[in-house]
Amino acid sequence: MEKGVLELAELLRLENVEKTFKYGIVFGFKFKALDRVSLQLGQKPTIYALAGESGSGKTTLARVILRMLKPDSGRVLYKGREVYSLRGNELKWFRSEVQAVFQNPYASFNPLRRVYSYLLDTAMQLGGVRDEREAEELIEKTLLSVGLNPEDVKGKYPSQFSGGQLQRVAIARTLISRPKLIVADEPVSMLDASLRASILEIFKRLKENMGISFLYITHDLSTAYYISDEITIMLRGWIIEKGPVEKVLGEPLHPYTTALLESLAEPDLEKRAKWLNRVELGGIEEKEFVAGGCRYRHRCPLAFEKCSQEPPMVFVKDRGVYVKCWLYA
Amino acid sequence: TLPKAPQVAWQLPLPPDARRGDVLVIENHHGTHADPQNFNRLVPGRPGWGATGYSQVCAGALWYINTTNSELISWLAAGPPEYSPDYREVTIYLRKGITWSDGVPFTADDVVFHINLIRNTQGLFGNAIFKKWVADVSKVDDYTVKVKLTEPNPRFHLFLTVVIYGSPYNGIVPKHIWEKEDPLKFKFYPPVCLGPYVLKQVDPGGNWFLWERNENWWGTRLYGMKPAPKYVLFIHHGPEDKKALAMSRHELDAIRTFLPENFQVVWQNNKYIGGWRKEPPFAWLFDACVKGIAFNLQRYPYNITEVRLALRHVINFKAIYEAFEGPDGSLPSVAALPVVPTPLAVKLYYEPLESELVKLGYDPSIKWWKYDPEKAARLLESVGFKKGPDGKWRLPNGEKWVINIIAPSGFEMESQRIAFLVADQWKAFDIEVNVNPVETGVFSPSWSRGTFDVGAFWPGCSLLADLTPHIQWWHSKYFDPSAPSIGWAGYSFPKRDLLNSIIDEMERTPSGDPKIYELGREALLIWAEQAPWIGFFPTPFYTLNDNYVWTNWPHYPDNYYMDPVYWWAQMQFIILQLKPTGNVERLDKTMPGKPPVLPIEIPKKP
Amino acid sequence: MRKQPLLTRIGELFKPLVRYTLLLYKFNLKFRVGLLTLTALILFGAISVATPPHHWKWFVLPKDQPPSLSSIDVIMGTTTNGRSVFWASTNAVLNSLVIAILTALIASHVGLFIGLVAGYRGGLIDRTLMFITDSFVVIPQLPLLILLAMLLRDILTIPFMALLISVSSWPWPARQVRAMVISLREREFVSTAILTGIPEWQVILKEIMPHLLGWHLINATNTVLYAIGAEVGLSVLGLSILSIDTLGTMIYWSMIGYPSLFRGVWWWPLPPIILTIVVFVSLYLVSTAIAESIESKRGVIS
Amino acid sequence: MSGEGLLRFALIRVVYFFATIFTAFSLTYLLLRLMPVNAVENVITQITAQGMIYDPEALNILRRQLYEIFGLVGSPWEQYLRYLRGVFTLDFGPSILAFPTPAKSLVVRYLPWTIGLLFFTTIISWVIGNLLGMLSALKEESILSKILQGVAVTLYPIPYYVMALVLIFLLAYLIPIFPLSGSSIYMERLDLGTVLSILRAATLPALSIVIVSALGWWFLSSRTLTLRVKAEDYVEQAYLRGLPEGLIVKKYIMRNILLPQVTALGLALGTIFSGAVITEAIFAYPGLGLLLFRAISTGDYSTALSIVSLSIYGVALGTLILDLIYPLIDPRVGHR
Amino acid sequence: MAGGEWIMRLEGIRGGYLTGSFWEDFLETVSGVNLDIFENEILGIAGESGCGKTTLLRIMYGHVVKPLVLRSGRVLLRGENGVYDLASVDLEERRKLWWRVVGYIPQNSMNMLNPVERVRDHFLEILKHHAGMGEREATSVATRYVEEVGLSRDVLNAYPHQLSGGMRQRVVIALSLMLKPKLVLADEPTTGLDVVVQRGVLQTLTEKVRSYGSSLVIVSHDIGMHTMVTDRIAIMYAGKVVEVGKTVEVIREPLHPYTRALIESLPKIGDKRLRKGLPGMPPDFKNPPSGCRFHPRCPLAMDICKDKEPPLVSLGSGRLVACWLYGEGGVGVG
Ligand SMILES: Nc1ncnc2c1ncn2[C@@H]1O[C@H](COP(=O)(O)OP(=O)(O)OP(=O)(O)O)[C@@H](O)[C@H]1O
Ligand SMILES: Nc1ncnc2c1ncn2[C@@H]1O[C@H](COP(=O)(O)OP(=O)(O)OP(=O)(O)O)[C@@H](O)[C@H]1O
Ligand SMILES: [Mg+2]
Ligand SMILES: [Mg+2]
Repeated sequence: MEKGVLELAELLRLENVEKTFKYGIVFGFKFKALDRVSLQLGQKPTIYALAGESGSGKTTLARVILRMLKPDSGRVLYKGREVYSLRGNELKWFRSEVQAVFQNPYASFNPLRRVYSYLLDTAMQLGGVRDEREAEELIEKTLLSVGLNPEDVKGKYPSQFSGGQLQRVAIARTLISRPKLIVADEPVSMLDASLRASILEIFKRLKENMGISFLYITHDLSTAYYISDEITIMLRGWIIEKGPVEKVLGEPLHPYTTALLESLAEPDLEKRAKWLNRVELGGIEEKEFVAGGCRYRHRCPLAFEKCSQEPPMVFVKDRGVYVKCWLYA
Repeated sequence: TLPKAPQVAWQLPLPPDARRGDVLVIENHHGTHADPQNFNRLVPGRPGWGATGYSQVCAGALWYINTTNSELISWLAAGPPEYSPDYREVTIYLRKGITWSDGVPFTADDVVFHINLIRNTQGLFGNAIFKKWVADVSKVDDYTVKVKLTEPNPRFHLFLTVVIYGSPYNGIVPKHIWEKEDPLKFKFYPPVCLGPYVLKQVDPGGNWFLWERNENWWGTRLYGMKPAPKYVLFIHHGPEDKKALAMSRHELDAIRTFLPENFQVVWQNNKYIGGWRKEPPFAWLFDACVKGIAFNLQRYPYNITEVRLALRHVINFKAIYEAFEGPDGSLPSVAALPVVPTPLAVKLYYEPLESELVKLGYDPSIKWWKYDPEKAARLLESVGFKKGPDGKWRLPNGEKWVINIIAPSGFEMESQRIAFLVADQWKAFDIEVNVNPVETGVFSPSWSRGTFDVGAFWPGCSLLADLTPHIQWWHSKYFDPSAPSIGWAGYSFPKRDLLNSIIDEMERTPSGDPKIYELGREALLIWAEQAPWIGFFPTPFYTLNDNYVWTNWPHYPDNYYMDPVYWWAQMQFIILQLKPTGNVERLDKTMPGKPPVLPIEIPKKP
Repeated sequence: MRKQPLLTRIGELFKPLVRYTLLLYKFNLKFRVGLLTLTALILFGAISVATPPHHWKWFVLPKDQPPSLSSIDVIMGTTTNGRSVFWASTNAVLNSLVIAILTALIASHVGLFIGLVAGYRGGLIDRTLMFITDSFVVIPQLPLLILLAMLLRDILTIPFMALLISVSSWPWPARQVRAMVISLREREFVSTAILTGIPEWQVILKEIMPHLLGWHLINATNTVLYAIGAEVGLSVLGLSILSIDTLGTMIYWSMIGYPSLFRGVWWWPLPPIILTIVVFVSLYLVSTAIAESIESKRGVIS
Repeated sequence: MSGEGLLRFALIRVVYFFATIFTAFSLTYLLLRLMPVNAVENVITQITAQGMIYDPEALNILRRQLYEIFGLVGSPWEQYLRYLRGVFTLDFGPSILAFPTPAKSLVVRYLPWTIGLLFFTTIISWVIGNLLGMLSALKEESILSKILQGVAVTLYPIPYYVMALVLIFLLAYLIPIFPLSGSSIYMERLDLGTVLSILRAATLPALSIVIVSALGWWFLSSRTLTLRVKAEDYVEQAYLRGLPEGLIVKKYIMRNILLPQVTALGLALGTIFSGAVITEAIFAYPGLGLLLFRAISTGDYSTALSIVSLSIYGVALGTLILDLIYPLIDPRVGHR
Repeated sequence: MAGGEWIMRLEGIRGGYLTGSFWEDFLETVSGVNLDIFENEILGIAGESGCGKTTLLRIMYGHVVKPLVLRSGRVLLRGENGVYDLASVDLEERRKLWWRVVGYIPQNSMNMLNPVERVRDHFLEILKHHAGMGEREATSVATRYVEEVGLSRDVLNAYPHQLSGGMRQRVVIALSLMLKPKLVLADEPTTGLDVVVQRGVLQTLTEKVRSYGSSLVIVSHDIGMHTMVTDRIAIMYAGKVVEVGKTVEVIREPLHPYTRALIESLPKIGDKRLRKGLPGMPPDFKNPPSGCRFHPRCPLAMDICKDKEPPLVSLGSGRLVACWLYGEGGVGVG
């Protein structure tokens, strides 16, 4: 296969993306929030989950993909095009293809602005409509598709919605431009359990009916399992394990993935005893980002000598599971 | 009125053994002196002379003029100068026995050194004058100095005379101190004096100067003169309001001048004050300069005589005059001519010229120019000015005529008031007028460079009966195009040559010659025809003296021995005659010695 | 594309502001008192349009007359120039407010603009702008004002006066705005707005500006206060537009030009002083009311 | 937290410091140069205005000589370079205001007075204002606090000039506790008596500043800050921990308002070098403010520039020092 | 465990917030809650966001300041010297009980530390003030506590902002447990933390509480979490307690339709079956639905539900439910 064709076959491709943050002006220290992260999403509509503990770089990665945070090095390609060199109409095209939903619906809308105006802006800018009337038609259609009554949305400020409703509006907004990829950064973690299911349901439906791919960021593995096809686990700026969701969560390889799974609190009384086994918590996070060797070794029950000497390499296990751990050398 | 304040609750910087009765407190009107420890006044830039006390109580000049009668007081000099018949040589005789405050005798060497120092040091204050006029100066003997002049000048001695105020180069400097120093850098601190006081202490902050009586002063030794105050303090209290408070409770004995409003505060609260007169009206009417409005004669349209005359005729003088009426009924003395209307000047100039002036539009009933808008309109129309459809005057080319008056701000409030008043008058005659008050720093350069249209200032100063030094600069030979000022010297008009020749003639004539007054009158008449500026009056000055601690201040008319102007060097003669009143505690018991009447001691010609 | 008329769009932007003001007025006593006083002051200043022409002249009335109810001209007494203190005061209030409000408009918007651009764009632009700002910050304010006032003496008019005072009062706001923008920039709704595809300036206008509005309002009121104070300060030094009535020049003329405090002509210097205080207090009330409503988390604005 | 990082930061900050003051200096120089003020003409006008007897021709010669000795010759560029040299040596040549005294020595003469007055009043105002402001915010509902606030809001806008005159009238005229002017001290030697009279003479000027700035500015700002800190979660939380109120005020409220207020104090101290013109003028207090004002208005560039430079240095150094020590006093900085 | 003496008893708590600019409106967010907390138990309170959990907890702590007001009801706390009603006892008394007898871990406790004080000082303050310890003793005690919650002793020297959210949370927990209070109220102590950290924090908290023989109230909307740590659970809906019971029983057999929906909507690993969320919106406190507040969203709603509010009835062995479905069998206690 030719290279160009290969690239075209991919929806999104990240190559060795690095992002370093500096902390403090005085006692400045740097740490890599993303450390040589590579990732490919195929053209086929898929829900990719991105899981990991907080501070592991998930949001940073999302922002890098969304062209909101220029990485220090590495390439970000969307449909074979360098995302950060897009300008003008190309940028508009990119914006209309790649959209995002964020964690806190109340924070993703300006409390001082009517929610509807975001929809209108999106429609006018990216929806390919000719005038406001057409835009309104488009918005109406999309709102209905996520189960909202357009009349309920118009004229309201964010604070006048419930979280679930607002998150639906947020999703509806992304759909206006008929995107190919939606980055959803913890879209349900702020929502009540009773609302979560319906939002996730929408994702599933959109994937199937509209052929939209999702990058579903979460630290809740049960929802990840529930809706996604592929999963990537992140730890301290690294991707430590990735593969089909059933494989990764069914037979976790990396000790951290295991810990994540065990820590999951589910309404399942059988797991209670195991859950209450004491876990090791990390020290001061900053240290882990800069330490040599494996970044998980301080907490890893299985750590051995090599782990503190060299950062682990990526090993491929059967059926497309990748793991970054010396245990699988 | 103010609530009654505790009387004499003074808190003055005095030595511990001094009481209020031992000190004469005089205003330091300059304010804070940037470098109070600099008494070198030959170098230009050291401001506020009269405010330190140096020229009044420390420095000594050869001659002083008593401004009340224009008489020459020979002080260090033993008598009037002797001119050679061709006015190319002056002989100065010095008094014998005069000593500097450090005990060194004052001799002809000092005078020769003084003149040579200034003549030879570029950058010193009088350098240009002495370089221009002095060909040679030499000592004949210890008490005789001979000065050879470059050109005939019957008035050369005035450069060494305190006329009004005193020029920096009037005060002779001691040779034995100065000869060792670089005159441009020397600070002359503490000063060595010829006057009756020596410096006791200076406020390092620059607000006051304390002088102590020199018990070994030559004046006492030789002539029995002795000032009664043991100390003289020149002090700055702050803005005028504070001075008024200070004077209200006898914390200040002499003040330079008050705005009428502040005068009122003092008057209401201190029944011991006196001014030029002992009783109201107090104001001193003969400040050296006639305040008014001056045109820039190099600028259109003020270079048109008719325009200036017209503008003079639309001033309703009464309104201005009355605006200056003081709370005590003081009214200014009107000066239609650029000559301060002292009783002497009225006799010499105003009365003889009256009939001529009437022909030029003078109104004897108000002693000023007639208010005559119709004539003004006619004058303007005669040179092409017209009223526009809006009723406002327009220039002959049809543009709107806007008069911009610059006025000083922050100093000389009177001139600023005049500017606003005149603006009102001209506006009433349908001319657009703007008044623009600016600081000294901005005012002076634009004044001297002639970058203004109309200004409120005082180009006409005079106090001597002989007008020559005052009007000399009207001559076109003195016109400096780089600093044209109002441009009068460079202004050409039909009688320009006549005016020049009158001044030439005046320069050649000695002061005492009666011909000088005749020439002065001719020059004034030409001035009046041209009206290069409009003078109103010297603004009444509330130069107040407090009779509570010290008395025998000069007062018009009964005790008018001096003008009551403390910032002039002539103040020395007042201090010498002050008497303690006994109203306040006094430790020093000295009573004033003889009044300063010094005999002529010129050696008889062989 | 069918566009809304520009005016409606701008009106749209102001709607929250108007709504906010109305709410504040309705519920906040301080704000109400402040605003009413301010309105009263403005009305008082507005009366000045009715100033009889001859009151621009001196000695129209007998001088130094105490207040009397006999006629509106002497209702607050007369000055030593025989002018009516009443008419002078109305003009002073109007002119001072105009100077102050112009200053607030200029300075706070310059500060806002620079802070917005620097904070939002970051990088080199940020550094350059902050460098300029910092250079201004270190120049001492009063000398700067004095210098400028003297420099512009000849052409000093009311707008110029405002411009002049603005020069010394924009840098701090600029810094503060920048700091706020930097933190606002990271907020999620800004990301949302970027994703709607609107151009950058619209992002700033729609997302960041509304959040600065409250602060901006407070800053503007504070600038008004500063400007009133600065004008009075300059006047005392004789550096204001002395031929125009302002609160400052009234103080100058009544206390320095024609010292009247100790003369018992209290009715002349007192009005400008009291009016200055009233202006200050009313604006202070308005500003604290806004600040409180923003700070108390149940702020009416959101 | 590396020492290296600190050093690098300090280095950059110092370079930045010089860059800003360079720009500020150049700007001031430009402004001063544009001024229509001319020192020479001032001297000349003085001569003519005082009616001195001066030969008209000689006057014109004097004018030319003055330009030379006042150093007002040379191209603007040359003068600028001379000025820049002055910025580093703080020596701008002879003053014109008090020619030939060097501007530097004028500044040296006035500096102690200004610092004596403004340093202490700034500190005192800061302490009083902050304490009162904090108390009034802590006891927000009490009548006294409301009265205090009312007084502060009323006092603050009163122009210095008026405030000072009223104080003088009350405390120097009616009840003559203090002398009328700020420097009326006769000093033969420096003993307790003189020191006391110096203090007494400085009391009124100091008081006029303290009243307006302590009760005005510092009071209001500290009150606002305290109100804000008081509403912070951690303060409420400390209260819920059952901790005594004294401790909460001291450790939770005071320390948190101290930081911004220390910053403001640092800046305020940086500005004292430009003096307090109006106060100095009214009290006849020999300070840099008045000197500067007179220097500007008479076109004494060397003196004006000396003072302005000093005060630019003051503010810039103030901010520099604050930036450098801030991480030491505020644990949060350097991490945000 | 349940069945022992109560340590805190809530009787008819009715409270809410004053709103409007002049506090002229009242929003009742807790409506008639009766609840016992027994010695030595961990009680979970679950419910949707905004259902009044925090409000209830603040009332339980006796921290009722404007705009929060308690309209009626008693909060009985069994202290050392008898029973106090936190709702009526005066502030001084309350402040003596606070932290010593009853501890409080507020929602968002990350921001609860003084930013300019070291962590150490937070410990010392409390030990010095409440336990009257000296500097040295207090330091060693503080060190012990910090280590017990699984933090290194370095943390004592750190400033709050230098710690991660999870660490700060643990510091706050250590602070609240230090005086071994008989009852600890924890308001969503783990929201915002990721699962591993959440687990660690909860483990620490519960272990400590159990080892001191204290009681713990945990508020959270996370049913999974409640399943893992609590002994008993109370489900709140719109300011009312709708179901109470042993956790094991409630999870195994939820009675109230709301509880049921809550549990069933949660996905589980290894189970990709379609899940339905609850339809509709949480009720508006300003005009709550008539009758049973859940009826507009209830799949099993009956006519009576619209008209009459179901009482909280006991179904035996501490199981209470407020639903007309169980109306007959139960004994009204509300
Ligand atoms: N603009 C920024 N400047 C400095 N540090 C940042 C910035 N944005 C993120 N970080 C830091 O980078 C690290 C990774 O952050 P990121 O938000 O990507 O994590 P996350 O996996 O999304 O965490 P969470 O689950 O809490 O959302 C964190 O330590 C975070 O504090
Ligand atoms: N200060 C307040 N003023 C007015 N209303 C308030 C205030 N605080 C909370 N409320 C309202 O009271 C209701 C209950 O709030 P509460 O904080 O008790 O809910 P919660 O169950 O703790 O929710 P969450 O899970 O979001 O923490 C909510 O509707 C909320 O909007
Ligand atoms: Mg994130
Ligand atoms: Mg809550």
